[in-house]
Amino acid sequence: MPSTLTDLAPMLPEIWLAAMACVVLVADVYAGRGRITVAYLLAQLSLLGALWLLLRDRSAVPVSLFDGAFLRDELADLLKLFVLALTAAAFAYARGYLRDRGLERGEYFTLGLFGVLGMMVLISAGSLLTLYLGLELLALSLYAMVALHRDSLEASEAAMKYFVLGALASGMALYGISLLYGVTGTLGLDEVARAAAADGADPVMLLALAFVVVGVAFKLGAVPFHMWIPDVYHGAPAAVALYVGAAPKIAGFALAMRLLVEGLGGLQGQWADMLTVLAVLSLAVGNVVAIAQTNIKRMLGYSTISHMGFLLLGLLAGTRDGYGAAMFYALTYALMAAGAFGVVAVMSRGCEAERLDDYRGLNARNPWLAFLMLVLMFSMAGVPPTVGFYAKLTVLKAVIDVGALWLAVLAVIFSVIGAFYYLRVVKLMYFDEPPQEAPVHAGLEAGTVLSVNGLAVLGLGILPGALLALCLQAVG
Amino acid sequence: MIPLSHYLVLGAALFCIAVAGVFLNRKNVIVLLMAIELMLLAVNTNFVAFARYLGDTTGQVFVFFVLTVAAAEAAIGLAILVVLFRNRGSINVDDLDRMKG
Amino acid sequence: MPLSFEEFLFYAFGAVLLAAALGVITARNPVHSVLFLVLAFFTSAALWLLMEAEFLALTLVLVYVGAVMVLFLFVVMMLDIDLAALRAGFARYLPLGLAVAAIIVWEMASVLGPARFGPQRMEAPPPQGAGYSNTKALGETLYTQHLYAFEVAALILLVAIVAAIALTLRRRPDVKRQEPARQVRVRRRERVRLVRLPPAGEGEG
Amino acid sequence: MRYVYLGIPLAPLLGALVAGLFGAFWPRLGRTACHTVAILGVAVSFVLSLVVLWDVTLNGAPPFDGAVYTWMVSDGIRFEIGFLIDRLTALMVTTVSFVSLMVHIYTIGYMHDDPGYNRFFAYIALFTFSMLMLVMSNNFLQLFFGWEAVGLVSYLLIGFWYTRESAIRANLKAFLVNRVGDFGFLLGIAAILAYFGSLDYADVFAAAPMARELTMSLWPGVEWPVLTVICVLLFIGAMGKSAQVPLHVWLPDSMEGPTPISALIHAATMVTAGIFMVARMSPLYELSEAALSLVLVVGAVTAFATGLLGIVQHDIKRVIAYSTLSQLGYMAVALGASAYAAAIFHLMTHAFFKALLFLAAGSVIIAMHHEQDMRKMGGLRRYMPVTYWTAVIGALALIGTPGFSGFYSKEHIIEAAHGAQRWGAEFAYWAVLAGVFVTALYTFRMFFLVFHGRERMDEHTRAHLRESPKVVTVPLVLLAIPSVAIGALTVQPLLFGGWFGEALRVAPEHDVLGRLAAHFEGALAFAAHAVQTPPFWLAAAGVATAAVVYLWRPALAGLAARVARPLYVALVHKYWADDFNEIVVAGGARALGRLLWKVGDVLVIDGALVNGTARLVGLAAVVARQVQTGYLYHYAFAMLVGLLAFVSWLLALTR
Amino acid sequence: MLADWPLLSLVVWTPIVGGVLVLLAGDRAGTGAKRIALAFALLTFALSIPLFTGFDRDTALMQFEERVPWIPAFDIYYHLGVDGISMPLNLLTTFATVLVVIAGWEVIRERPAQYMAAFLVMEGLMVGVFSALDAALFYVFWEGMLIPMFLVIGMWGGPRRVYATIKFFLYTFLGSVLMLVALIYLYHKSGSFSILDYHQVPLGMREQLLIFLAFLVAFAVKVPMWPVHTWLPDAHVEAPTGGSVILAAIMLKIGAYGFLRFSLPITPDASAALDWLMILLSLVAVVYIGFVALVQEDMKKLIAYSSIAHMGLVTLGFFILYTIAERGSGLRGAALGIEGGLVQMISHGFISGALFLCVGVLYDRMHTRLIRDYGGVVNTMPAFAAFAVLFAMANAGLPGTSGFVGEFMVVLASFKADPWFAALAATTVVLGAAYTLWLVKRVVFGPVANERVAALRDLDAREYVVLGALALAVIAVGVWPDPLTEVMHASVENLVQQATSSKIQMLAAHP
Repeated sequence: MPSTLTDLAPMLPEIWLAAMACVVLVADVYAGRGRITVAYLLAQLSLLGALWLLLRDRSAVPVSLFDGAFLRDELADLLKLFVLALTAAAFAYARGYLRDRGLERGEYFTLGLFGVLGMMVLISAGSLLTLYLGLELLALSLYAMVALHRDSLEASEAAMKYFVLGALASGMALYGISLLYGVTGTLGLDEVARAAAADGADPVMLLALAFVVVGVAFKLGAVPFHMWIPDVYHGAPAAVALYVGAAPKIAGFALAMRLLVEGLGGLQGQWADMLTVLAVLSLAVGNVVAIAQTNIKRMLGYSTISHMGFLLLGLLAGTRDGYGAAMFYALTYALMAAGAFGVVAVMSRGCEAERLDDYRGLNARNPWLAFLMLVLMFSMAGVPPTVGFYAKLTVLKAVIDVGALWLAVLAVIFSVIGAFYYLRVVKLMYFDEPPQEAPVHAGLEAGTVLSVNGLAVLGLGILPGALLALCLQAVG
Repeated sequence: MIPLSHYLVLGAALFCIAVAGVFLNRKNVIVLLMAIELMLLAVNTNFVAFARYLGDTTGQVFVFFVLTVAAAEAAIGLAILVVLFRNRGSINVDDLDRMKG
Repeated sequence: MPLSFEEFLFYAFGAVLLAAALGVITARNPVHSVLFLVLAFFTSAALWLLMEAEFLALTLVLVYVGAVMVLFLFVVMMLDIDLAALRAGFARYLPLGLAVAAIIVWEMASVLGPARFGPQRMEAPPPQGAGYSNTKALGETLYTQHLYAFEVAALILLVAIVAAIALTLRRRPDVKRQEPARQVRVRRRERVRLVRLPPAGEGEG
Repeated sequence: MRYVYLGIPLAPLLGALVAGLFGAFWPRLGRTACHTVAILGVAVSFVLSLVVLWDVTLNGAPPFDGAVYTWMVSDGIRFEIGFLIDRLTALMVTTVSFVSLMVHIYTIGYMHDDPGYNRFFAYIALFTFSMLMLVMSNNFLQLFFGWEAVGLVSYLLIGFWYTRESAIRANLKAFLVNRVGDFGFLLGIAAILAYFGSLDYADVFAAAPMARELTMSLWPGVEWPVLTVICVLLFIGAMGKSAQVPLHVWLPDSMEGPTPISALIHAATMVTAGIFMVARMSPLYELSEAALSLVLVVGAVTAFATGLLGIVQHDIKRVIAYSTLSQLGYMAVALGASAYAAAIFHLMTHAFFKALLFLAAGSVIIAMHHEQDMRKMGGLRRYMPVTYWTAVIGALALIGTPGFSGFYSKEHIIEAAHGAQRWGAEFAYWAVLAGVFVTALYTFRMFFLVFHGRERMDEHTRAHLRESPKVVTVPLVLLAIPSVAIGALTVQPLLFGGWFGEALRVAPEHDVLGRLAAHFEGALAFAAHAVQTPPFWLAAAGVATAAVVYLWRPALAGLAARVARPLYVALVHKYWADDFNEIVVAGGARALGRLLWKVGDVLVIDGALVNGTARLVGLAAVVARQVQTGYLYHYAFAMLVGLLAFVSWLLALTR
Repeated sequence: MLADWPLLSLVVWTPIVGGVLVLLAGDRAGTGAKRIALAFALLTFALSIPLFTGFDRDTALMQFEERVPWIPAFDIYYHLGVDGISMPLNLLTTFATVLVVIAGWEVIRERPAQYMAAFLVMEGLMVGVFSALDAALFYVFWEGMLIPMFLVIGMWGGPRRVYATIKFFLYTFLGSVLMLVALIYLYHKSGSFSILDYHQVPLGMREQLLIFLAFLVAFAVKVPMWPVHTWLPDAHVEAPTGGSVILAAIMLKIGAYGFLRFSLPITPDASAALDWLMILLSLVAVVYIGFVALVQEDMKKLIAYSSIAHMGLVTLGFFILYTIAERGSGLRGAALGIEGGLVQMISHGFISGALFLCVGVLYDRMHTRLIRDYGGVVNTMPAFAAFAVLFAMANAGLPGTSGFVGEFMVVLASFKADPWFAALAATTVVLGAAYTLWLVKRVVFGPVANERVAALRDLDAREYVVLGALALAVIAVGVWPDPLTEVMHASVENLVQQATSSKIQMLAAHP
């Protein structure tokens, strides 16, 4: 137990962020005109500050506080780094959208910051309790953000669905946690791990496992616990979909990592089978159904599902390489998703650009934006030299290393099917005539961030080695 | 002395009733929220029971937090419900079908 | 074997709890559902008392029944929900739904049943002594060991507040409100407009 | 000497390139410059070939066999471009370059008004080059090079007047039919490489006797001698190039080209390539009785059947073309009878008199303003004396009038066929014998129709009839000389003197010419003896028949046609060979192609498999998205089912 | 001095950098972008020439090697190098790109900068494919080049371009992902991504068969072999001229290259077991496609089909070695077949590229590719006609042109394997001539068909340069192929050695 404040130094980023979220909240109320700018700038400041605090002091890693309820290890740092950076990017994309849409509300940023905090708690969770609380903090922020556009029928419907299903899922997961607690008599993940390793075949443990896996699967959006994803992405305003679609996937990975790998590593044989089913179904449903979509946000939703299938493949391999691959996948996928939704948000200035047809002829209207989207789409399809390819490569490698060749083959075949709908976006942007000639302006800030984002996808595609090494190191 | 299994089975039954409430209800969203409250109640019952039989207060602490979260959830859920109702004038589950496919 | 008092309490409250829970999900009128839910909470609180979780039992009654359920009732009333419509479709899927639910209950019960958690396998520790304070015990760990979680929970509540306000607070444009800050900052030219009137006489015909 | 050898083919190539490139890029360079360059090239070639001939004949120089450069090395096999200069080569080179030179000179006059003048010179010079490369080759690769190159140039030349539909049909046909032959030829070469490991003549010929016993299994249970397979495959090539039945169909159509090129193709280049090749391969053929029989029979059929067709043609050039076919049949018969020397001898004499006939016909055509139908000619003797007399010489040589060059060569072929002792020789003998009559008939039919009888041309044409210019007549005269004399002068050494030496190899038991040599007592005696042989009388009968039917009693022709109606119809339709090719072969190929395309590619592969899969996935997408109903309870139910599945599964595992 | 330079890297990256610069210059720069493109294309070509001149012909080892760690976590190296098999293909690539840039100079009016950039980037990636010695790197290049090609067909293509380009992409993508699985599996077995290590890794028969089939799908689609060829006619018909040229001249070669670099040496036993399949498919391609080509009504489609048939000879040449070995008279002829296939690849690169350029020349003027819209082009475009006939003859395999060399070698070698292989392969002699020359007859020869043909103008200087360069190449290789085959010998001999040494026995020896 920390005795002095200095002992809390490892959690400074969280503390700073919590404090700043409150500052943003207050400042937003009193800012008056131009309040969104104030809230926005403060929010970015808090994210960058947290980032700085995170990077500033890495000497003490790994460290654990509050009897292991808070862990700071390499895994946590790397994941948090991406969460913070991607959220900052998401805020940058969202700002213009919110301003143009008359959603001049600082709550977006406040809730967003709380959501980040939730993710960080989750990522750093060393006990079932903090894991649960982080999950809920994140989830509640997200529910509220989805409904933030109060006049939108779709948004409120999406929020409702998200909320009910999310609560259902977290209830299930919680039930599993309660059983875990009952069997092991502890909430600490490390002790749970010991117990799980000791008596793995205990039916209660397995029952708990089933419930826990449901929670993880829901958070990731794996079939058949995926159904919220298309509707939420579709209904949420682009600015929110952008937030929901990117960083929380990293949190989802962290959840899986902490709960399944670190907590229930002893049951790897059992949950790997479940994840196999989830992965295969996700790959199939995500890739196939996305083809029939006409709404780009919805399409990206299904795309997420398919990507989560891939991520699960990495996890189920159950090796260090596999976890590293899954982590790499989560990080890069979040990066790609942030970029793709960023483009959607930028495009949705003025009027909603949700239909795929709105992207027709984008190359003529804004070649650079089209190029970035092209890179992102090919990356999602897994075509080198973009980072999406290495994500798939590492996962496939992990799967093949454990001898599950058929899974690899299945995965690549579905990714070919999936490539079709990414290609369709490229086709619309590049091969079709624009319905209107008016150029699209991304704006300096969003444009810059988007460029960095897109080029990161490309750059990591050319030199993926460092990040990959970090991921492997973090899980090992 | 009531065996632990009694409480657990009771919790399980409660849990399943709650879950059934979620997917059997086709009319009223607010009942869904209540079903979720029920579900958490079942979980809490589990925790309390385990805490009692393990002789460990941690379980009760957990319940404490679950109650907190449940309250927060209820607040947000109801808020969303209100927004939904304002937009649509109805909270029928069947009407929530603008987005599909 | 006759029931002990404890057992009697358990079965009684347990039965009521399940019945109330069923009532929640089957009642046609949402108000009834809420009331059933209140009943369920009360009975649960009683059961928790059986398990020596006094503080939590009280919290449940105070916080839940007192605050949350009232909120529910309030919303139900406020939203003026149409009660006339029947639950179409409910019956159609009922068998399937119940079947699935029943299977899962059966499965869970088979795992959690006496075989694993029966009296032989898991003996409850003796009841705490008279000097034991459940509240104190909770409080001690809550503010030390679980401080971090406690802070996070606080944030969760904050989020709930922010979210509830953000979602439901409406600044109606037609409602006139006083804004003292603007009143103080007001300038003369915002209030007084000099109008050059035409010389008298000319304008009158 | 190497430079001399090298100069022989390169001089015309240079001429062709200069004439072609400069003629194309700087048209103003002028016709004179173009034809000068081309003719100079061929002339140099001719002179050098005379030097070579001198060298090998009089100096008795040993055969030269050497490489020019290494074309390619692969898998340890050297593919080289190189020359084999022996007497056979020397003779061929001289003949080719001489005839070609004559044609070049003649062209100045014939093509005088053609806009493609420069191009034409480039082509024929290239043609000469190709043929020279072919005959000078010391290996199969280069042989094939020349083989195909003459095909290419003939393609270009037959289609020289590319705006004429008939011309471009004819050249396509010529090329494709030749390609059918090449198909066999290429396989033959492949077989040689496979079994001898080299493409050099010397290596192959040296190894051939050892390969006698080798067999290969073409299909299970059937073993064929390797050498027979090789020889048959090679002969398929020769059938294409030398227009043997049934690959003869391209040759008459090739008349669509300008007359000089007809002369060149028919007399000295291209068609003789097949004959030359078989003769060159005599060391191989001698080892395969079966292949020789095939050559013999095919040649005999060609000699007789195509000769008949000449009787019913009205186009002056086509008559000569069929005549060429028939004569090629004779040469093939000689080859089949192992009388290679006779074949080459006939090839040479034929080159002269056939070139002469073609050029004479061309001269007539010039005078007739490019009218080629003999029914519109007649009585030209009066207007064109030089042409007339040279044509007489050519015709007499062709029908084998004793003393003329054709007599010596053809007579010996008939004798050889008679004397050969192999399967089909009997048939061949009767066929070539009958061919003599036919040859005389169509030759003089043509001759009488053109030069004698009524003048059937219109007034305008008649008014402009005159003898052709010097550039035309001089080559005629120059060609007429060897047409008359070359046979008598060379028959002794070529056929019986063993002049060819090792170039042509004949197994002793096959040596019909050797047996004939016993009875040969000199050229003059042989000519005098001719009246006692059936060919002489047959030829005379042919001439007489022609005179009767076409000069004195024209009605008889119609009567004959009516009497032998089926034969006549068959002849007019050229035995329906063209129809068969057009409908069955070409049409069939197109129909098959369309079937494979429309059904195989479009319907099955693309339609069912590719697009079918795509449609299936699309359908799956449409169906699968129905699951996403939008209803919360369905979503929740799905989750519950998932949970149930997991729970059940895990519990099942523990039991 | 040159020897010390990272030549291969330069050849890979120069065009890519050039492409980026061209993109940055954009269309506003007018011809500036094109000039930059041409400069970089020429520079790349110039840089690639030392690969040929400085090539050591006596060794089968990789040359001009570069090896830098790239993704250390997986032992992936940035490892480049060429041998006698890949080096000529690199040259072909750099050569063809120069021509494509020149050919697109005035023809491409819509977004010329993006067009040029796409080709330059593609060039770099294709050179990368031929030079990569690391499987992961290979795959990156292999897939990466699909993107620019996808865009080229889709953006500058004909009316059905979208269908064609998506078909192209998905077809090839499907093939390559299975290959990816195989490559990873090999990594799993060998512990490195080095292709050269793959060559050494012992594999059991079942593994080999699966790997072979995975490779087969990838390479067969790319080649393309019957029956996975149907993307090609569509892609060709719809692609702009430059796209068709690169597609035919180089991309198809990549599949064939893959057979040599991967299938034969890595899975020798499976190759031996399934060679009948390869031979069968190759022969079907030659005959079946030959007939199909005969009845095409669209010039580009005809040439596309002709490409398939010609590539059939390539794969035939590669896979006859086992039949030759079975005959028991040594391996004589095996190298001939493989070298024949390689020569055929290079030659087909020239010829098909030239033919597509010829079609492009006509299309630019008449905006139709249908054969029936033409006729008598020679009357108005004599110089063009001369080139067209030359290339047509080369396509028909006329000796003296490059088209003959490979065909000849393959037929000769396949006779060694089985006379019937040779007989079926040799049908190309007839069929190839038939469809090509029939095309020439209908388009080039004959009287002027209509006013539009009458209004045609002959080649301009730009077209002269492009076609002239190809004509020279076609004739040079035809007349003297030795310099080309010379560089291959050592590598091909080595390959034959690898392809015929059983890995199963190796496995048995060192379990």
